[in-house]
This record gives sequence, C-alpha cells and structure tokens, in this order.
Amino acid sequence: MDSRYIRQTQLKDFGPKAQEKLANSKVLVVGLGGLGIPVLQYLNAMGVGTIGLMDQDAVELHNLQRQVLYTEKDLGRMKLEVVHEKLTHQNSQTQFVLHDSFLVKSNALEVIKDYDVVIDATDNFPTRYLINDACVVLNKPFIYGALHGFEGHVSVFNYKDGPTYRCLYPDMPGDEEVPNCNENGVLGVVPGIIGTLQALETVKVLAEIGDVLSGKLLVFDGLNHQFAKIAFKTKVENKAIKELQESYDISDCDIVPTIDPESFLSVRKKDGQYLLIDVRTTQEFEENHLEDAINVPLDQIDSCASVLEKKNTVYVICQSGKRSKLAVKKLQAGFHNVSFYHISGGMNKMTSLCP
Amino acid sequence: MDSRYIRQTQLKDFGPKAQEKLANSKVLVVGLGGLGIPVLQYLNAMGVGTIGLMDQDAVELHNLQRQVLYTEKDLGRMKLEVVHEKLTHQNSQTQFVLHDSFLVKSNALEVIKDYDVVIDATDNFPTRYLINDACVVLNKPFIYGALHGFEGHVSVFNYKDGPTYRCLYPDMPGDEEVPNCNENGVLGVVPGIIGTLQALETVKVLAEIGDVLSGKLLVFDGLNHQFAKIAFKTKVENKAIKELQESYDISDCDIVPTIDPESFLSVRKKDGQYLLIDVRTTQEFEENHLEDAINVPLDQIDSCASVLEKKNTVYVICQSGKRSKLAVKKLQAGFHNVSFYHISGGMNKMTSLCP
Amino acid sequence: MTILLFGITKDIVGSPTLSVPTSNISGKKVPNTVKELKTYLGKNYPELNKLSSLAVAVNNSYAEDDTIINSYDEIALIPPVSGG
Amino acid sequence: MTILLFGITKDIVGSPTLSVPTSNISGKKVPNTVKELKTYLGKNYPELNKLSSLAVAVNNSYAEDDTIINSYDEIALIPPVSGG
Repeated sequence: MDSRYIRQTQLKDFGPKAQEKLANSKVLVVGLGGLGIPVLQYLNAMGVGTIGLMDQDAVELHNLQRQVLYTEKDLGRMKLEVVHEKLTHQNSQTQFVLHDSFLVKSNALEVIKDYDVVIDATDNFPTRYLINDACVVLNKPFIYGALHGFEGHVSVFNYKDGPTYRCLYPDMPGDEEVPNCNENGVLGVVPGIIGTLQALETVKVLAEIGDVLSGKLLVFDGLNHQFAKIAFKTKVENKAIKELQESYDISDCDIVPTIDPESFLSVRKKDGQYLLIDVRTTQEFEENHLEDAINVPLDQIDSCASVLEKKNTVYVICQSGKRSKLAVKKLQAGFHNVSFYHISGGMNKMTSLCP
Repeated sequence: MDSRYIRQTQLKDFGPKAQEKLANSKVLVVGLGGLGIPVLQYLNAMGVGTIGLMDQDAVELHNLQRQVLYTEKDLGRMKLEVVHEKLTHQNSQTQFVLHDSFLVKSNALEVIKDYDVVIDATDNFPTRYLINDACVVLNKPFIYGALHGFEGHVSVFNYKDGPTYRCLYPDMPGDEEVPNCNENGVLGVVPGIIGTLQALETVKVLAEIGDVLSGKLLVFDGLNHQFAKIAFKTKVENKAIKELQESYDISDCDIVPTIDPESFLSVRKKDGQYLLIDVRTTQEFEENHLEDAINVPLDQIDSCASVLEKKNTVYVICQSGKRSKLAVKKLQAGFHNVSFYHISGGMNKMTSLCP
Repeated sequence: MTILLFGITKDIVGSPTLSVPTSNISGKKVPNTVKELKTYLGKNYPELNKLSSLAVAVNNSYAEDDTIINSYDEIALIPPVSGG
Repeated sequence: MTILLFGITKDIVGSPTLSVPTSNISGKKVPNTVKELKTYLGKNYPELNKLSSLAVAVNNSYAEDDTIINSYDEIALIPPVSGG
C-alpha cells in the first residue's frame, strides 16, 4: 500500500483493506459548486480510484465566497475544466471521467449506471429528484447534501434497504414554495461543513466502515451549532420505482414561450421595440445585468402594468431561467395583448456568451 | 459592498454589516496542516481582511491525504510559501502576514497581540497550552480544534467571560499519555469537518452573529456521526493567568543531550563508529528513513540491549524529536557507558535538509 | 409546546422557535395531531400552507399526519432545502 | 451503567462503550462518584491511570471528582486529543 495514505491506513478501523476498497471505487459527483468542491477535495486526497465530474457552469465572481477550489484567475472558465486540472495536480493517481453536461432525464441512467455511489451536490429540486429516482431504478446509494442560509442537510439515501429522498419528501416542491440557493443565499463556510460530512459518509459507504447515516437526516444549524438527527423509515412504494418520471421540471407541462440567449441577442440587435424585464432581486440586479434591462423583482411582477404600456414584445430574464418562466406565466394571465418570452438559461447562460 | 460576497450579504442574519466586520478583522492561524488548510480556504473565501499564517514545516507526501491545498508539485516546498501563494490567487483582497517560525514561548505574546482571534490548528499539546496561556494573558478568544483518528473536538475558548482550555484540561498530558496525530493517524476528511466548524465559529466571533460555541466542547465521532456537546464552566484561576509558564515542553527540565540535524549530518560523514536508532513505528520507518538507521520502535526500546553492544555513541531519531527525546531518557537510565543524543526536529527537519 | 423551525419555515415565521398553546382555556381548539398542528400553524402563518412537502419531526422521528402530539414532545418543522 | 469512550480511552478499552455494573450483588463496591468510577476503571484498565487530564461528562456536563453518579446517567470519558 502506498505510504501516501499511511495516516489513515494505520488506523485500526480503516487499514490497508479500506484503502484498497477506496482505490477500487467509482464515485460520481453531480455539481461542482459549494458542496461538490469540498466533497471532491477530500475524496481525491483520500484516494478514491475513479471520480466522475458533472457540471456545465462557468466560474462566476459570487461563487468564490464558498467554492474554494476556484481562484480569481478561473473566472469565466468552465468549472469542469478547472476542477479536472486542479484535482489532477492534487492526486495524479485518480482516474477522472468528465461529463460535460447537466444531469437530465435523457442521460441520468446511462451516466449513473457505471458508478458505485452518487454524490448529490446539486442546487435544485428537479435534479435532486432525478438523482433519487435514477439511483432507485439502478439500485445505487446516493449521498445527499443541501443548504439553506446557515443550515444544511446530510443523509445517505437508498443505501441497501434504507429509505430514499422521497420517503422524507414524497413530492417535488412547487417553483414558488422553497427558494433556491441563489435566491436565498448561503454563508460561505456552511457548504464546507456539509460537503465534508458528505465526503465522510461516502468513504464509509465505499470502505464499509462505521455506521452509515442511512434512515437518518442530519439537520445542521450553524447559527447555534445544533445537530439534529431525525429518524425516518423506508416506504416500500418509494423503493419500487422502476423507471424515471415523464418530466422533472414542474413547469414543463405549461406552455411558456421560450427564447434562447443566442437568439435573443440577435433579435435585440435588429429590433429596438422590445422590453426586457429582469425579475431577479434588486441585489442580484445590481451585481450584473444587461444594459437594456429594467428590474422588476418576481414578487412585484403583478404591479408592473405601467412599464408594459404600448409594448408588443416583452422578454423576461432571471439568473437561471426558473423565475423568468414563472414570471411569464403570471404576465400572460394578466396581459393578453402582449407577447411574452422567457430567456432560457438566464444570466448564467448570457454571461458565458458575453463574459 | 463587493458583489463578490452577495450570497452571504443577502442573508438577513449576516448582511453587509457582518461582511464589513470580517473585512476589518485580523485572524492568526497557527499551523498549516490538516486543520489550518480548511480554516484558511473558507476564511479567505469569505472575506476576512487580514490573515496571519504561521508554520515552519515542508509539504510531505503523507500530508496530501488530508491537507487538500497541497498538490504533488508542492512536495518539499515550505507550507508557508505554498499557502501564501494559493490563498493570494484565491482572494487578492486579503492582507497576509507571514510568520516563518513555530509558535514558541519567546514569540507567542509578540505575535498574537496584533490579532483579534487565534485559530489553534496545531498538532501538539505544548503549542495548544501555549496558545491558551498567551490568549488568556492578552485577553483574546481562540478557536480550538483537535483530532484523534475518526474523532475531533471544537470549542471557542477564552471568549469574553467564557472558560479556557485549562478549564477542561487543567494540565498538559505527559509525553507518554496521549499519542499525537502522527503516531495515531487520522482519517483524511475528519480535519476537513473539524476545520470548517472552526472557521464557522471564527466567523461568528468576528461578525458577532449567532451563538458562539463557548462553554461547550463539541465532540465529534465520525464513525457513527455522533455530535456530543459537553457543557463546562469557567474556573477563575484559569482566567487569572498573567504571564506564560517557564516552559511548555514537558521534557525541558530533563537534561537530554541533543544534536541538531545539520551537525549530525556532518558528524556522520566523518565518523563511522556510531549507531543510529529510529524509534518511529515500523510503518513510519518503511515510509522513509535514513539509510544507516535501524528501527527500534519506542515501545520496544527497553529490549534493544543487543544492538547497543560495543557502541560508544548512539544517535536517536523520530519524526519530530519528541519520541527520540523520550527514548534517550530511557536509554540513559539503562546504559551508563554509552553516549546518547537525540536529533532535534527529527525526520521532519532532516527531510527538509535533504529532500 | 415549543416548535423548532428550520429552513423556509424559520424565514416565514421570522424566528427559530414558535410557541403553541397546549391548554384550551381560551376555548380554542388545541392541536392533538401533526395534521391539526399544521392546520393551526397554517392559520397563523398562511405562507406555511404553500409547502406541499414538509417533514415534521416528533422527538427526533419523522411523524405522519395522524401522529399524536403532547405538550412535552420535541417538535421540529423541517422543510426541504435545495441549495448546493 | 454504559460509558461512552472517546479518544485514547476508546483505544485502551478497545470498544466505543463500556458497561459498569450498578448493583452490588457480587459484593464488590459499586462506583457512586466520578472519582470512584475512575478508580474502578483504572483497576480494570491500568493504562487509564496514566491519563493525568481526563474530562468526565455526566449528562453532557463536565463533572468534578465528587460528582455523584447514578445508573441512569449518561457518562462519557473525554481525554484530551492533540492531532491537527
């Protein structure tokens, strides 16, 4: 055994056997953000043999406050490329598999089937439910972590006969129920705590040591250093999933006229008669926005009649494309003479086109 | 306020005010190892204005399993230099102060007095007790973290009227009571968990948010995801410390003949009539050793009469110089006709001289 | 009865804990099950009604709607969180 | 009485918990204080006697040598740890 890992192989409850199990393991990390970074830094350091990386975002300035692998020089670069480069320098013995896409219904089963364990390091409900269902279909455990402000969740789902994410939260919350991380914010170090706890559970699952956090949800509140552990049971119906759902996007069934950022940019050049509404919060808007955009935060969209006067075409943008879709649905209901389009991918996509 | 920190400034319980407090804060991190690295990655990411770095070790191969900032290219380089370089890339707005030394009695008060908070990220009892006493003398809070295998401790000591490290453990354990991290081993990700929890408490102290972990010791056991919180009280006598102790090295009062690595190397060239005993464990010895060393682990030192035959001079080495000193004390008691020397700084120092 | 609030429920109520009366001197109905508690809370904080998925823990165990609650139970509202 | 063991005490005993008899049917003295518990444990595991600094927690609070212990108390041995 490599002397590189001596500090853990000398542990009686770990030893060279557990190290070898790590070396022979294949782990997929979905999401290279706040949770994915600490998970990867430690799994790679500890000697997990094969690591799959999956993300399609670029590094942005406001990522640096919590995504500690990225430096200022990396701004604008694809996360996948940066992470691959740095982790290779950290441990040249690791095999990396790069998945240059987001996890979606059409690729989930194909991608996940090759791995022993999946790490849920995503930042949205549709992907979490997709990971859950794909892992149940394929009979793989997955290590869940999620954040909200000063708080975080950790659990190991679908581990042997143990419960799944749907045993805790049966149905995906609607778009307006629970804010996502971008809207809500997160204290920089909290993903570090939750991500390292995810990495620990991953190692325990792979190396078959200790008690795995299965059937228990760890709820951490950083403001008062509280760790609650909630026991919950397997519901058989959730273990019986045999195929993925039709759709993992709550809004997919609604018809929302959509324009992609490239098309919007070319339309914008030709036609000055449109209105562009940015429905993000004032703070987000101040951070960056397109110069012709006016800011009407989503929660004030009902009161924007005045700006719509005499406009035939209105484009709506937000950070990721989620809130703009919601806004268009609301606007359509109120203003029947105007054509509304939501810009898919939002500012995330837009800034990668024109950084 | 910089949009870089928007994800935390948008939090109601943090906001631009807390961010500004971080920016105006000065933090000293003592030790750039398993705990220091995650502490630094997150404090630097989150925008702490001034960070002091203190360490005098070089990067070694067996560090990489848990000290995730270091890459294979950094092997043999001084940690202080590597950390400074990488953290500057991560956040060019941070002011770094470099302390190219270990924390010792003669520099502790002078160094610590300029900081608001000290992070104890060391790996030995003498430095922990020194940090405690210096912080009590100077009235500074310090953020304690420590490791043992799969376990870790976190607490904030000397915070306002709160208790100190000595209120929990009044006296420094003897050399033989409790093994240090090098001897005992640590699972790679555990310092990540404990270090990020230290970083969180640091932020809470600096930004004056939430409940600080003062008067409570958090004891984490990674094998069974157990978080015990033990309440303990301030003992007035421990808050009354007005000066440092005579010595923070348990063995300082004993006369142990010492040779520094440079001198040993030159003696070794001239004289072939010596014996060199390496008292580390067999595993450590296999990892690396001087070619003329024979391995007699410390716990078997009593039974090494045979190898001492007809030797006049015996040099003893270990990893850091702690066990070799102990071994010399024991050997002196048993073999009065032999001159024993312990090699100060041990293999740590030796490998930095001839990497 | 003191209820611990996490995630969005803490933001909606604006506090990490919430007191619920356990005696009915006032003549009002006191919640005896998880379902009744949810209804009670929804009346006072209508935004809580929006949450289609909300885990309720009674004494650190996941509770179903028909779980009986008593004044000495430790109750926590744990909505799903999505950040990463 | 079950005692949780941390750090080097877990390594010495070779297990994360340790059972201590709480009735004296055997005629042996049963530990009633933290000090007596330490003495009892030291007899069975002499290496524990080496530990000059050892925090004992009773019901999640730091206990002094004269703290009374009962069979239903939660007791933990928490020695100092030095790694970093």
